[in-house]
Amino acid sequence: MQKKTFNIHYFAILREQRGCSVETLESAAVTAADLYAELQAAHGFELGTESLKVAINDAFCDWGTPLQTGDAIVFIPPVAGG
Amino acid sequence: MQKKTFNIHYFAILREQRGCSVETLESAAVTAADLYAELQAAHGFELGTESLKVAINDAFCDWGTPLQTGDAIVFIPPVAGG
Amino acid sequence: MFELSATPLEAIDLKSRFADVRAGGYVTFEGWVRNHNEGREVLRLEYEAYEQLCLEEASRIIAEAEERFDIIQAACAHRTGTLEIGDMAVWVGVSAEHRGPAFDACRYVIDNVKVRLPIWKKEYYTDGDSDWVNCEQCAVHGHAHGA
Amino acid sequence: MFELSATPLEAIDLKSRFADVRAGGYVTFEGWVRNHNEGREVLRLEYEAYEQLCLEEASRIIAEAEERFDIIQAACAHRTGTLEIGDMAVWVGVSAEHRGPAFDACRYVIDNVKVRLPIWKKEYYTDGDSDWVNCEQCAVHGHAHGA
Repeated sequence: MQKKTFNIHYFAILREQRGCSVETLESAAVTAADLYAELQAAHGFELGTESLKVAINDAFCDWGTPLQTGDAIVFIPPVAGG
Repeated sequence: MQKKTFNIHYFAILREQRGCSVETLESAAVTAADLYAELQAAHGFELGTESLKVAINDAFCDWGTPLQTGDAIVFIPPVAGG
Repeated sequence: MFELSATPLEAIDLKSRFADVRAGGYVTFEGWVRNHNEGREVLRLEYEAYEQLCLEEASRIIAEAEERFDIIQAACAHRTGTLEIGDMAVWVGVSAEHRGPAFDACRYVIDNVKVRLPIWKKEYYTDGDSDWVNCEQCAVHGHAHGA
Repeated sequence: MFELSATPLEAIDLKSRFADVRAGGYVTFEGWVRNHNEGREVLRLEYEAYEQLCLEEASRIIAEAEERFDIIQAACAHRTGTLEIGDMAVWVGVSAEHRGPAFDACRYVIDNVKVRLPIWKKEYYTDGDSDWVNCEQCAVHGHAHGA
């Protein structure tokens, strides 16, 4: 299975649980959902995809969006602006 | 007919049409409506009572309110605050 | 809290009265003098107020707002005298724990201030004419009273 | 117009961008840090923002407001970093010819800013605990994640 390289940015509770703000990793994940499942298994993130949104290259995307190598991916916990 | 003394304050368009801000006059008017009719006849005010409100001693009143000697009376043209 | 001011509202620190650690939302409305009204070019305007009744009626409006909506505080200030284009004619501020009641109460106050306070506005137009606003519609056949 | 600011919004002259001789109504909303939230005593809080997406989504919200309502201009500013009780967390300003659309658009912007901008708030409580707001309800069995 061919691996791609992703840049993953973490914010808020995910940043704290991951222990870093950004990481670059290689993964065989096809979709954003695949990638989150892999990371959740590795780091024990409590939030499921039903509570998150995902952005790829600074745009909101569907969980089923196919990932390209070099993509910047952000998993977005429930927001609380204002 | 017994006359009473009233202090009448004019604002805005009525002040301009009357040519003064306040006057003291004696009148046999029984109600505020009577008094306005008398003043309208004397000074040619264009606004009718249907366009005005009336305040007696700094409180909004009905046109039929009986007047007492010494009352301060204000006829209130359509307002335009804000 | 209501005040009439013969000097610019811009110079008054209206917000400072609102410090309250419970407040989460603060809504303000400012009415500014526009350069036009009903198709006529406005040069400046003058506000005249029946002060005593104004203060009483405004207190009543503010008390109504504080009773009807879940707010912490409401206040209003209104100018009198001569105003130029862009000047602040009226100000309303409302603080609340949550924003919904703050918006609703602010709108309630300004809506009622506009129709209930004994304040009159005379507009001076670029063509040299002038008019007491709202009187023109009431007088028979329109604008005759300004003549 | 939207900006994220790591320094106090109180120090920014947010209103100055709104001078327009056509404007008759100007509505603002300010969100202030309250001393309590959902029954807990708040000491201070921290906002963290995903800046690039924040700027894009906020521009979209402001454009929507300007399209849906008959207004002249809308703007918004949001704090990041550490805020104390009473500090301004968010500001929205809207100018319009008439007040109705100004109120409606201001409310539209703040309602959408709160649910759509990728900004997160961590509350620090007087009892020493802290929580990412909104995450507690999402994580299984409540407050476990803060542990």
